[in-house]
Amino acid sequence: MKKVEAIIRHFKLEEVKNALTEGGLTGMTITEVRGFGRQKGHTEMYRGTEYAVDFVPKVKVEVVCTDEQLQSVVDIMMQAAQTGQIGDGKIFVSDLANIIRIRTGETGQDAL
Amino acid sequence: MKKVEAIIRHFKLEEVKNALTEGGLTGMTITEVRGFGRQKGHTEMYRGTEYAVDFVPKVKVEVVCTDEQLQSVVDIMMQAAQTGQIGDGKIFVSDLANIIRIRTGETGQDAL
Amino acid sequence: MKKVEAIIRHFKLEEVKNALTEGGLTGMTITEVRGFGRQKGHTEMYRGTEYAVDFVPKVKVEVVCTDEQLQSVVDIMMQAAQTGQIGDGKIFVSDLANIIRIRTGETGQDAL
Amino acid sequence: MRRVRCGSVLLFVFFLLLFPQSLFAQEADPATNPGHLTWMLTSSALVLFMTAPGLAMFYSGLVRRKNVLGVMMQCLFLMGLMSVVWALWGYSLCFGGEGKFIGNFDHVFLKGLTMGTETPGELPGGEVPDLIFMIFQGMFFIITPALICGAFAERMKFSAMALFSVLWGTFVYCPLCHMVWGEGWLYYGSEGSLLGGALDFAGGTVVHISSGVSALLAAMMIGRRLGFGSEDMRPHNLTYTVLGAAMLWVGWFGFNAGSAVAANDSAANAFVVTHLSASAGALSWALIELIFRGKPGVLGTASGAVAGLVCITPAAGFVQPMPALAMGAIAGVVCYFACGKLKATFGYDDSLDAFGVHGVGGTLGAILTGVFATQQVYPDGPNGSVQLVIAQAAAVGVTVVLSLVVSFVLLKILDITIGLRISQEGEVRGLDIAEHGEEGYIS
Amino acid sequence: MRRVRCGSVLLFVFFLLLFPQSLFAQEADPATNPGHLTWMLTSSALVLFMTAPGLAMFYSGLVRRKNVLGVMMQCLFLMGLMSVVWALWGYSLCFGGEGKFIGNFDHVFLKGLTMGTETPGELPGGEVPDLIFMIFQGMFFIITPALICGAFAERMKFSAMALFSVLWGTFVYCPLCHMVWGEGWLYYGSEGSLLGGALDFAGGTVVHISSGVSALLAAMMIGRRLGFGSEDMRPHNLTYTVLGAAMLWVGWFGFNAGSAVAANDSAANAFVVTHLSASAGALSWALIELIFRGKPGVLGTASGAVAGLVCITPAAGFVQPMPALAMGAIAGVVCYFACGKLKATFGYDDSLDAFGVHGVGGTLGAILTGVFATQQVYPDGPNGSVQLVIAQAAAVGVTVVLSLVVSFVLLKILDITIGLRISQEGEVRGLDIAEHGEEGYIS
Amino acid sequence: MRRVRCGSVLLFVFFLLLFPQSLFAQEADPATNPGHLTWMLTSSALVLFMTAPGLAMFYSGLVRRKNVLGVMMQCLFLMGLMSVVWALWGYSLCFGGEGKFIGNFDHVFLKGLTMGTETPGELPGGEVPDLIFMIFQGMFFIITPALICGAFAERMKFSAMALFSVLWGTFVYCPLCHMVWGEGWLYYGSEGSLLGGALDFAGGTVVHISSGVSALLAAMMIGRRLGFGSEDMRPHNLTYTVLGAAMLWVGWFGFNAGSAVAANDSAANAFVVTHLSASAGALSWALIELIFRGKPGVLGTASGAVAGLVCITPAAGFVQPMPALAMGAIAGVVCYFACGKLKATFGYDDSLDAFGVHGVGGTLGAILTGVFATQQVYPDGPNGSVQLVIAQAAAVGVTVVLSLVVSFVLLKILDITIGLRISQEGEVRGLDIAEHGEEGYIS
Ligand SMILES: Nc1ncnc2c1ncn2[C@@H]1O[C@H](COP(=O)(O)OP(=O)(O)O)[C@@H](O)[C@H]1O
Ligand SMILES: Nc1ncnc2c1ncn2[C@@H]1O[C@H](COP(=O)(O)OP(=O)(O)O)[C@@H](O)[C@H]1O
Ligand SMILES: Nc1ncnc2c1ncn2[C@@H]1O[C@H](COP(=O)(O)OP(=O)(O)O)[C@@H](O)[C@H]1O
Repeated sequence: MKKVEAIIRHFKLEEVKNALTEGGLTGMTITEVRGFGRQKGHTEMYRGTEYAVDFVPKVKVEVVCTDEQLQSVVDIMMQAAQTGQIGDGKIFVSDLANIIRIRTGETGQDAL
Repeated sequence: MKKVEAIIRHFKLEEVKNALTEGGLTGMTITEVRGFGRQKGHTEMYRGTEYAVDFVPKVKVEVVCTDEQLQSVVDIMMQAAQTGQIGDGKIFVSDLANIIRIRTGETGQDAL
Repeated sequence: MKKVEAIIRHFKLEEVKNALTEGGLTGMTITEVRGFGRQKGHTEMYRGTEYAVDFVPKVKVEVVCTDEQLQSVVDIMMQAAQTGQIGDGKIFVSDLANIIRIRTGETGQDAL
Repeated sequence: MRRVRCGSVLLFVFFLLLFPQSLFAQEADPATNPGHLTWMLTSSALVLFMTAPGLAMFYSGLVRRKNVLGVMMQCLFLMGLMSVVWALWGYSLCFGGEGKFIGNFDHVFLKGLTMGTETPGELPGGEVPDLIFMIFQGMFFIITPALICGAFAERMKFSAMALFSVLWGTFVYCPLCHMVWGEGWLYYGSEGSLLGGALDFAGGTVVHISSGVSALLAAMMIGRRLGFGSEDMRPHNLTYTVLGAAMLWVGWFGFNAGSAVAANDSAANAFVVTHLSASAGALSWALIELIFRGKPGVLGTASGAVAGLVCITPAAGFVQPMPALAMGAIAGVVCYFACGKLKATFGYDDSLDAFGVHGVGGTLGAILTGVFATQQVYPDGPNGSVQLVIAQAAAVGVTVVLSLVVSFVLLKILDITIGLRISQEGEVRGLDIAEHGEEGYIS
Repeated sequence: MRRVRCGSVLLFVFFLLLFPQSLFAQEADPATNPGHLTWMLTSSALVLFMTAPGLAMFYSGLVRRKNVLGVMMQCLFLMGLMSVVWALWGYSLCFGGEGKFIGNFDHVFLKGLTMGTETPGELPGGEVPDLIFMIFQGMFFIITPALICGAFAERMKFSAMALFSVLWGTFVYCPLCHMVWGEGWLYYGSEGSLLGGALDFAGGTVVHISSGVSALLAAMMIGRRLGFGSEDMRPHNLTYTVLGAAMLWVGWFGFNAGSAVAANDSAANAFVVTHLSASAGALSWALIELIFRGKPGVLGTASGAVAGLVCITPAAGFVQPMPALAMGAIAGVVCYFACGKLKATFGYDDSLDAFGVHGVGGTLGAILTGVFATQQVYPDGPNGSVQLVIAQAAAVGVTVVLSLVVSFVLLKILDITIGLRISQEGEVRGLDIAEHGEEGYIS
Repeated sequence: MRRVRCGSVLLFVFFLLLFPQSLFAQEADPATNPGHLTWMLTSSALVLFMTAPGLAMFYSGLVRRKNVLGVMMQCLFLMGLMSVVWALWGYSLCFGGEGKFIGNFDHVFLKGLTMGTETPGELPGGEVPDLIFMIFQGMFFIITPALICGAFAERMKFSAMALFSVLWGTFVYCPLCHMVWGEGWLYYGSEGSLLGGALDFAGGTVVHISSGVSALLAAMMIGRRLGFGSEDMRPHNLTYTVLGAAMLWVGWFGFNAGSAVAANDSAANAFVVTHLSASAGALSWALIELIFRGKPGVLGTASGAVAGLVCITPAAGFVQPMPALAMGAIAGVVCYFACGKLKATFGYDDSLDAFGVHGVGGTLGAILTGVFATQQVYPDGPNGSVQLVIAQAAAVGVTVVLSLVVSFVLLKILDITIGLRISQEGEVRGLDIAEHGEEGYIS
């Protein structure tokens, strides 16, 4: 089983969610994050004091899926989240040792 | 060493925390997240414009533990977080390559 | 490729970010979290009702890097985030199976 | 829903019937001093300002995030609902006729209210047009049930709250208001009044005790919130509560000094003592928290100000500045214990301390009015005396009994018919989504 | 930027020229009743209070988090900008001279305004000093363009908004205001007025219709927000919207009752009917949502209150309380449909429903004034009649045509020269960062 | 803590001693015009409204989230504390007797204040009852130390702040207020006054300069915030700051126009010039930011409005509208530089720019009053002249010296005894948790 974490732009969330749902994925978890990367931030100034705001608000989408689903999940995400501009974000893939559904206690792929 | 991530309901947080503490776990980190799954969201309507709100607020509990503790951590979490209703959430288990305590520089299990 | 997650104090964020940037790291993602550990929380009281607030606000810094960079990332983080007081936080290191840059579709180390 | 539809149709029929009808005779009266009129307009605006934004902010800051709109809605909706009820029959039941216990129907639909001030003897508010006296009093009719909402916050059905408020307004507030201010059974100096009648300048009994004890009863009948005592129920936004308290403080000048129904010495005195009592209340609650809690709390200071305001309300036109300082200081301390200890001891869940502040503070104020009243402030009234204290206590007693008995009946009926409490699932999701399909904050 | 720099230099030169000059003759006039003066000072403060915090909160709660400052800024900045314009030439164009369509330059830089009330016949505001009439009216000059901002919220350039407001104020508001209140072509009973002239007590045409229809046009010309219909555009902070609505309600007492320009029976009546209409509006919108949406919404209740306030505005000095209840109730229902259905049907993006509430509610109010006006409230005016309704409709027509034509020209010119809309990137980032380099909330 | 306990016991003893005593003689005075009274009641409410919610929102929005309650608490608590001090001895030290430098104890515990307006010559406020003059002035006594809190925000001990405020109020405010308004050494036209005395209509010296320079000193003595210059110290909630600024603007009408102590031409003029100066200040600060910063900031616009308000304060009853526009415009520009450049150059941490806005803006206003004052507005006063400018400057000088010297002594004493600054750990956690055991926002 795999965990796919994508850092994407806020206004792409809806699209990504819909694409994943259409792709048969039934669950995901999202988190508000702030990202630092090639995309430049901005500066703000308050009564003469300047602040460089390097972190850009992003949203992290976590999808846990089977090894077979992995490629399609990544493809779907990439397609839905892409604008072609710097700052589109990254997808990180890692292995999961186990999954448990709290409600039923099912484990492994059954828990998805 | 293992990382256990549980997506649970807000009002179960207190219980889970207490159960883990009683179970001898000394640390955890929590994050506000929003989840999409079988549990249905709701619709909102503002002056005639309707929005389907599919994401449900959840809280993610991350506990890092030794391989030996893993089973008990999972069991404790499952028991404390369960209501039996759709939306109880999932537990994801993954391997950690290393842990470092920033204060002391200790690594591995000593850092816990 | 490795994912390094550090739970640090808020007021160390700027320092950590700068140290990492100087160390040649080009990206990171941060999340507001709350931590429970040795560092004690505090109690609050509202019109006679007392609440023990065990969770302390922390910030999680996630840096994805190559295996070669790992040691330097960890060292940099540790140095920059350390105060020597209880509550400095932890660094968790895990393996990544893959990385994809959404904008270009590059994978693996190229995506960094 | 059928019920509601019928109701609204009925309402419309009323309107249609009434349009072309002449409701009041316009007679310019040169005697109306624009200064008095201005003060009463300003005061009316200030009292509305108390309900919202004031109370809406004060209360909504104290609940959890998921209920913030639910609480604000209670205030906002009651502004609409109670005002309409007031215009249709509330005012008349309060100030119509010379009955001992309740008004009559002389002024339903605001019939017979004139602009001139030369009004027939049975109407109070001599210094300003009846219409303005009516609107000023109407603002009290809004805030009183809104205060009760603090007790059953975060769990009561919106529909039940609305119906309860209408019924409570009609069957508790109207008789009480008539008895106390409509020259009825509790009015000081009126013929045949209870032990000579009681002093209540701006609503110690009518507003605060009535709402406070009804609130306590409601909290007990509806039961505690899910997770009470175990879950995190800290106020989600104390900044709102502080700002709301400050707005209440400002608005209270209209409440108390406006109750002079003229811009005169009585209003001036009421203004001053109101401010001083609030100040002393804020200070004394902060100090007692410093002693017992180790730190002066922000919520405590805000609550102390409100306690001071509540306590001086019945006394505002009768007591001098220094006693006002004392009243506020005492109120801060007494309400501190009422909120902190009573609830813990008896285990009820008066969520926002409607009883602890308004019930207790109002009672305290009513009694202390009997102690500190002086003819030097209000020459036509009594000086403080044991006798007056007893009369005040009697008025408190009548208020408590009336409020409890009628509220109990109303709540029972509502509980049996439509139910008082929202579903468990609704309570977990929060009033905002469950009852209104909206969210307070979107990040 | 060059343009702006020149502008500011010019402004300074103006000031420098004007310093030592005598602008008004100070003549103590014993006839000015301090009660009237107090009411007008209070009302002026209340109307400013409407724009900010009132409207600023009401509107800013409805947008997305990233635009919260942008919206507040529009209100705040217009308080500065429009006031200066008003003092320099706006007031004069509204109330100078006896022209039929627009004022003259008699009072530019506030020349010739006296403190005494014995003012030459061409100046209104007999009960209070000219200067106070000026400042009260100036508050209207601020809020009217601020209302328009609701339509193009979240996407208009700040500079374009500022310039548009100045031009719109000068070329739409000033003529309209002069025609309606400056004894011009639309003034009731003035010589040669259109069909005898129309009644507009506090700004149904001048303020609400003019801003409402201009807002609709602006929304259509500037186009929909990026992601309209697909992205999550829920109000980011409905608590602000509720609190803002309550503040608008309170402030509106100054708006309407202040429009009597004295603390007299007319003010008293305006106060009462304003409150009742707002109440009925809140109630009726909540009820219609209960029927069609299943739940009474908080935003709906707040919107209903505002709709009721808008609708009663032109009528406040002419109608009785019961008709006011009816007007509010009707406004709540009509505006509910205007906001919910019209927008969906025609697909424009009037982001905060400036048209649906102010345009529609104002029109409704203007017409219903023709129905419910009665000499029992305003003895010198007409009773409701078909004829009056027609005159009212004619005034509405003139207002709509003037607003649309002039606004169209102004917007076109601005679009061609400096552009109306911010860059796509700016829109995605939000007005706060893009236009002002600041953020509303830092966690 | 022992200290505090004793203090509160003492307070209670005072109360107990004073209850039954007759504090003022009630004499109905038919000459008190209800219009004047109403204006002063309204103004008093408005000035309280400035401190909270106004200043509380304005200031608290500017700090970091973890200190939001701490800042609000300072405003709220001072409302309680300073009012009690005012009633006990503050008023008397300001307005008792005919001393040149400070009042006497004639009116401690508000002794001898009458309701009638026929008051002995030594008491000002002829148009309204003494009691109302007292309460109006008392509101100034609250806000002045609250303004200082902006300088040492986010790091001062609550207890030190409270004690400092009481002492500062007693030893800086009271003498200054007496000298300027109590017909003392700086009062215009009083016998033996410094260079003939200075004009200060509503508190340029007494309120703004005194608080501004004391604030600067306090900021320097307490030192910079931890992490100043390196950590992110952006305002956590600029929406509060904007709303607070708007509330200050509205409340300032009471502050300035109320300072006429009657609803007369002077009040009317003060109202108008206050509004225009605020407008021009908002505009000019926004424009200068457009030039130097590339974008007009929201914080800048709000600050500009406040700067304009501060600057017109001493002048409000003496200057005409066009000069008021100029004064506001100049204040916006000057304070922009004072906040942006001075701080950076000298490296002190006046966290919320209490000095940059109030100290600098107040000084500017005091001087410009000497330039623009005209008998056309205030016939009994002087016209602007070099001589008057010098007298104004002298008054500024006295204010600065007095404020600096006394504040220095007080702060030193407090620093040595109880310490001015909270612990490092407390500062990192934030005032809310460290000093009050509460949190502002719970998500
Ligand atoms: N090394 C990294 N570790 C963790 N997160 C990263 C890393 N690099 C980039 N990110 C995340 O991806 C986001 C987008 O990266 P950025 O370099 O701005 O654009 P792009 O992905 O288009 O090259 C960043 O805002 C950050 O959240
Ligand atoms: N595939 C998934 N990837 C990541 N998170 C998931 C996934 N499926 C479910 N979740 C998380 O678990 C939560 C509960 O899932 P849900 O399907 O609603 O109920 P249940 O776990 O009881 O079947 C979701 O809200 C979401 O946060
Ligand atoms: N077992 C754990 N799993 C996950 N997070 C942990 C764990 N232990 C500690 N943490 C995180 O690290 C933070 C610091 O830990 P703490 O025990 O307070 O101090 P220290 O790291 O200095 O010993 C905690 O607030 C929590 O966020």
